[in-house]
Amino acid sequence: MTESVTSMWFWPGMLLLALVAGYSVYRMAAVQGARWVGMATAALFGVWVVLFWEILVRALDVPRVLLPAPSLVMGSMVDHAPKLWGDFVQTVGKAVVIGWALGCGSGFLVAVAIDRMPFLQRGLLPVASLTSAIPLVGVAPIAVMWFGFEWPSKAAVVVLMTFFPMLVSTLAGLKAAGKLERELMYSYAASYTRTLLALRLPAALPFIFGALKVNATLALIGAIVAEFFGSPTSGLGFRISTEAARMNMPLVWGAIVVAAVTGSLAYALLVQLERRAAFWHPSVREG
Amino acid sequence: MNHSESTHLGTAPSQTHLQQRTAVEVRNASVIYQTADTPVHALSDIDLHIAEGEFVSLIGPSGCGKTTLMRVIADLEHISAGEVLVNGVSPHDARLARAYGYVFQAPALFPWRNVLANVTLPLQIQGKGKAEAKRIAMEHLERVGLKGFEGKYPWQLSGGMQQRVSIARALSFEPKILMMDEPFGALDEITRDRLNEQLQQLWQRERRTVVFVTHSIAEAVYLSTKIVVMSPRPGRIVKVIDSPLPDERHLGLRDTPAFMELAHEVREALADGHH
Amino acid sequence: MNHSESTHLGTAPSQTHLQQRTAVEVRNASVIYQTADTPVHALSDIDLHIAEGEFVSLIGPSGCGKTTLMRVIADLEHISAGEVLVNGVSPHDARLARAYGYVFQAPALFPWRNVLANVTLPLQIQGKGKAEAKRIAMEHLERVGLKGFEGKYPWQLSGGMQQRVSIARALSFEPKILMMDEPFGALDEITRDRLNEQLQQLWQRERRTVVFVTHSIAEAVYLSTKIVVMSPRPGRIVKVIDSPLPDERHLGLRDTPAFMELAHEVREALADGHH
Amino acid sequence: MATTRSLPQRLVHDWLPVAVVLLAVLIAWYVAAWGLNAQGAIERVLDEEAGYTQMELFEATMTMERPLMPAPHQVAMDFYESLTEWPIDSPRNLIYHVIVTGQSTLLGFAMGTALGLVLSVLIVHSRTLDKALLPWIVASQTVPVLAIAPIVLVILGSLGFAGTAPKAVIAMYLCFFPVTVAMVQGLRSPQKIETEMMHTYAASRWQSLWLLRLPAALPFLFPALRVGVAAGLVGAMVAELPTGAQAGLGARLLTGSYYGQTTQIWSALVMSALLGLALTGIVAGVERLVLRSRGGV
Amino acid sequence: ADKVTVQLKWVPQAQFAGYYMAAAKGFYKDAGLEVTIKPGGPDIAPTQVIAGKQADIVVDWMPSALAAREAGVPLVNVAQVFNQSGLMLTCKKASGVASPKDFKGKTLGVWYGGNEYPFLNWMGKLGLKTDSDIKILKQGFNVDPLLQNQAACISTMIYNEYWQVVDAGVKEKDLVTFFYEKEGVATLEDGLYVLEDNLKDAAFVAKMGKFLKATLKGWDAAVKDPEGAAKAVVAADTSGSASLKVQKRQMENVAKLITNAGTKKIGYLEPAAYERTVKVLLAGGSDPVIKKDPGKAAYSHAIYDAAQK
Ligand SMILES: Nc1ncnc2c1ncn2[C@@H]1O[C@H](COP(=O)(O)OP(=O)(O)OP(=O)(O)O)[C@@H](O)[C@H]1O
Ligand SMILES: Nc1ncnc2c1ncn2[C@@H]1O[C@H](COP(=O)(O)OP(=O)(O)OP(=O)(O)O)[C@@H](O)[C@H]1O
Ligand SMILES: Cc1ncc(C[n+]2csc(CCO)c2C)c(N)n1
Ligand SMILES: [Mg+2]
Ligand SMILES: [Mg+2]
Repeated sequence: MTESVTSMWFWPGMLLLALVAGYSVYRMAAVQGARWVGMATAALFGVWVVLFWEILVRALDVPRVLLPAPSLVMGSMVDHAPKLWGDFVQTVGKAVVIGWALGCGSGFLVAVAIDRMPFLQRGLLPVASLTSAIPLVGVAPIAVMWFGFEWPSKAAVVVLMTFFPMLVSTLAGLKAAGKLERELMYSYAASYTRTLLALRLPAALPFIFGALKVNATLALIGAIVAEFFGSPTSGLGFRISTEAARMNMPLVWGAIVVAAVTGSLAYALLVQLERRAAFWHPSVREG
Repeated sequence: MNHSESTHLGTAPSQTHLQQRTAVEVRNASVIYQTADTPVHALSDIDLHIAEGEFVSLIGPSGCGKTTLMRVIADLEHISAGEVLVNGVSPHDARLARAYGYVFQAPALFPWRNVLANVTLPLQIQGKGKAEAKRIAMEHLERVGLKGFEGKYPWQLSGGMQQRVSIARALSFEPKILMMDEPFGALDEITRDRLNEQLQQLWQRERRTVVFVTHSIAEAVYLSTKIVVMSPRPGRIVKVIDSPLPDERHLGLRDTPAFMELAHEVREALADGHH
Repeated sequence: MNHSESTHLGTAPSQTHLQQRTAVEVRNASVIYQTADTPVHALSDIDLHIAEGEFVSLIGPSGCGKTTLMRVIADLEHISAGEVLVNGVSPHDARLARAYGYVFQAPALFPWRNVLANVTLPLQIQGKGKAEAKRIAMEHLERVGLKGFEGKYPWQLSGGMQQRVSIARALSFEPKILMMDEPFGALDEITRDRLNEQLQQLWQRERRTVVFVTHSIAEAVYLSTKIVVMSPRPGRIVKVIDSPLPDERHLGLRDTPAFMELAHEVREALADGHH
Repeated sequence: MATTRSLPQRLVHDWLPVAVVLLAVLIAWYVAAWGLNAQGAIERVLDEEAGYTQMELFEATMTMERPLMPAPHQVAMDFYESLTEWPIDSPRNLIYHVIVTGQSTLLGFAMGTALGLVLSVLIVHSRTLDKALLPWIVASQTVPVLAIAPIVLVILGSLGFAGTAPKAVIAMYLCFFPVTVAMVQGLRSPQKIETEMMHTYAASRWQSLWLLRLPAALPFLFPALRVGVAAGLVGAMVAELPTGAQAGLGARLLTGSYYGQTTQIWSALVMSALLGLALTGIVAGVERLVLRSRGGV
Repeated sequence: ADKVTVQLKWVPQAQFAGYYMAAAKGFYKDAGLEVTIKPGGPDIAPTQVIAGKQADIVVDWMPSALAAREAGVPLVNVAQVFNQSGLMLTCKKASGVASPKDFKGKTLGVWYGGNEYPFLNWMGKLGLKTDSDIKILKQGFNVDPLLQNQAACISTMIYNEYWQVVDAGVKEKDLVTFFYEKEGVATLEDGLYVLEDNLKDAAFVAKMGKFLKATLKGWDAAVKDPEGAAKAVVAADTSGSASLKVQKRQMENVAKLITNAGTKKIGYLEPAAYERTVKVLLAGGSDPVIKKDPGKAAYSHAIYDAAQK
């Protein structure tokens, strides 16, 4: 392959291909209308990136242990599909989903609970920002120490990571209802609960979804990293760390792809849910 | 502070449309906002008497305290001094007794509720049953000319339609006192005329107490039984004018000399207060 | 489509205030908005001629296309059919030649700029020097009665003051054509009267071409040399009325029979179009 | 309203709640230390055959060499000794590690902010990039950093980057995301009426960006910068692991965990939280200065 | 001076005392070399570093080195410093483990990344199925699972983790240990590896010969003077976590794994030991680290020979 690089036509050829790629994405993006255009453009862009990755890795003879070609990654994913599925179930099915639900749920409930206590809020929020600066690499070993090497310790890390973003967002969201709207409810002599349900929670929805989305990616990363510090013999983090240590980089990237696809899908799913739930919000309405 | 005319308010005028029961009684009320530099006297020494069934318009230049006075009556703002009674009790108690229907200057509709659900909201809070709430709401939507739009969401309506929804919402509540803060500010003249007419008829029919803020002299004169002219810095009442016009009104009234004379009187009072 | 009166527009009326050079020429213009369900005919077959130095008011019910017509002239919207020429060139070229001063319905001031900096913004974009921009801006601020407020930020001003800043901003640009979309909608009647007077005097002095949208018949009659009455669904011109009033105007004019007659004519035309 | 509060009132209003919450945390911490350490203390510290009193057990849980959770005073002592008994350039002084981590955080933060700004400006101005890039930027954040950090470092190393730079790149990777997202939102925040006004002035794209979009985006930028600097700190610490855990708070965490020095882990954790607070505090300070210079908006 | 960069497998500790000693005592300088010692860590794969051309020579264990070789990084063993394995399984007596028979039903901590194959091989010999008879936990890099009773046994190195368990307060009499060496499943640990291509370069071989010679001298010194070795290591630890007492003890235990220290044989890779390691690795489970015997190409005595001059 190396001789192809030395060929004087290689780089001009790549440049030409890059232009073609850029133009095709540009044209795709310019298509008017339907919602799938956005997705298709992003997908086309992704396909080109993968293609360039493949060509460059091969042409430049990049060692497989540094950066495997996408074709190798795909092949490895197919070969080890059952293994990766097991890892997915272990990490996502248990730690991420449970941790995310618990973290977001408790963040939300605590926010609603302390909504009426400004004193606690003023005290908690600085402490929340203090904890948000604690990196999970420090928390993960402690979690494994406390909760064992099975999924509960990963879920605990995820809970810790997702709790405060949800708490902070929900509190901000509960304050988002307009003054006029609040005074309207007040003039109806509506009860606290009524105002919460009819006005403040709906108004907070965009904030809550914002936290749900951010937390989805945080939860995934948190669970995977926590597995680096002790785990059973399956899980995406386990796979990444052990296969990296034995130089099986295609499978490492395979696991990373599974993680990234899962994260992106979760994100996209939440975006769709948000479109349904907060259909009235200007950012959704405009399309 | 020349609100000399406001002193004979205690004795209600003898016009037939004024019942003797008191709806709102404001005595010597002041509101002072504390701001960074100097305190703002939003309302200073206000005396006002509103009998049940009156249609009272507040008019005056920007910043003269019209909104503040409305908010004081509706328990959205506390007075710094003086006394306010609504239906004989404090504004707070009156609010808990669900005495108010408040129409804000902006429609303040909930975007996640469609038109019908927005109108039924206060009924729901009142504890009305679903079917009944719907029936009442549909009735009032029809009254403001929005039949057929009950399934639409607020952002699918023009500004004027939104404002009409908010009026329907306040009316459906059947409040003792209807508070309207420049409800027609954003509408074109013709739509506005039409709504004025409807509001007049509504008041004719039901004789609710209405407190109404407007910038339009014609509107104030056309609608009110009593016009309160205010002036800013500090916010005070410069004149209270009881309308000599008959209760039955139609738009044609606006071209009569009596109407013009009253409008002139209001304009004079305004100009007096305007420095 | 009975805009019969708009046909004799090609030959300018003989009043002295109309110069013969053409400022805006709209021929057979239509604007259709594509929406989810059915296309909206915002403007249908519009013909309009505006000579240099004219003060033209657009009046009509909500949704009749006044704003759309303004936007078409100012190159903010494209026509679906027909032709528009501004100063003999396309709106696009006229815009690049900086022909327009546009006053939007809302003041649209930048909150991070103080009053002076807001007014100098278009001058800065034009590439004027700092000192000169400041001089011009101060001059126009004084003209709208805001001398001494140049260091304040928008939120420290009342709504009326903000709107005056936005007018000063449009004027300081010295545009050939001043476009004003309901500039006084949010003001109280007295402030509005005062600004009307000032605008009238300004136009007297400088004789810029002005295209003005309003909902107020009185305002349109008081200010304009030509009143364009529009009607909705589809948006079209129902009548073009050339004002017989003299160029020199003062507020007292509003009580004269000539004024009332013209107002009546406009109201009639509006009522005609309103269904 | 807040401006009229006197200093002592402000102290009570702003700091009393924080103090109360911190006190509650401290108490909970002691209780947790006692509960968590008890079993280990019984097994490894106390002599089971000889028997022990509850007081001895409590004491043992507060003074263990290798506790499951060190008591606050143990962490405080470790902190204090580290700061006072060693010169500032000694690897046993936490300040030394703060400086190491702080450097790569700040460098990464600067690069991440720059990248985020550039990306957001490009995305806002190009429909193509908006459609093609934004989903991948989201996807990039679902890749576990710790997994790719070693590879990134080796690749960067072979490109000739060594020392602080590669760590800063990892920090940048976490930083640029919040900045990009917020700035895309912020640059799009001007209302239609405002952009149309610039349009009628025939302002160039550049003028619109500079005079309208950027100033309008500032209120979006600063909260994102605060999030970004905290994320950058996490990135810098993560990046310290695959560079041989040589120095820095991340290295302290790792070696603390490796040598079983729980107290060291906790003091590094507390230190990193303080560093994060200081960094966000600096950003908040800059924010206040900038916003004041434009009249408080 | 010739520049040499060596990548270690783990954080600075007495496990690598020879390199630090050689640097501290100036052996490298005397040999006309400018040596950079890059510390490792749990997230550093020396093979990746050398493939990225960030090191000339790396310290690695043979399982991962041979795995890398199969994955396309042609590593060659050029010297074997540790001729004994220090890997063992350490169990708490209280968990009921007295002999390998008792593993059944227990949770065992195992280091992955290539080290699991000797373990799997061993379990295979014992007839224990790894998916049902025992529960395996992928052990992190500390001994918490044993202390917290999350596992009955964990992997430890005789020179390091074992003593961490003891330091944590577990008495030696409460522990049971099983050496891989004794169970016949040991693989070769710390050795030096270079890229195959470089061996064709005579200048490289000569340079590395000098490096190896100075390094082995450093090891001899370290074995003789554990106290001095510990000092050199602690001085090199920029994280400020290594302590003199611990490192000295570690050095004393490391010395037991370099039985050739002080002799000509130090650093020499016994072909028989190599064959034995390969056999252990090939025999592991269904998905072994290496699938085919790399043969004699995976080691070379060229540099060792150069170092003898
Ligand atoms: N929350 C507040 N804090 C400080 N000053 C206030 C506040 N609310 C109102 N004011 C001031 O009180 C005065 C009266 O305000 P108010 O809103 O009642 O006027 P208004 O008559 O309703 O004016 P407009 O016609 O513009 O609605 C004004 O000078 C205003 O600036
Ligand atoms: N972007 C758009 N998409 C679809 N329809 C539009 C759009 N803009 C305006 N319209 C429609 O075009 C018609 C004319 O609107 P336009 O804003 O010009 O009315 P207007 O006369 O200015 O009304 P108003 O007095 O309320 O400002 C209306 O029916 C409106 O609903
Ligand atoms: C991922 C991984 N974890 C642990 C080890 C085992 N190991 C090799 S050297 C060393 C330090 C000696 O105490 C240890 C623990 C490994 N090889 N790979
Ligand atoms: Mg008001
Ligand atoms: Mg309009």
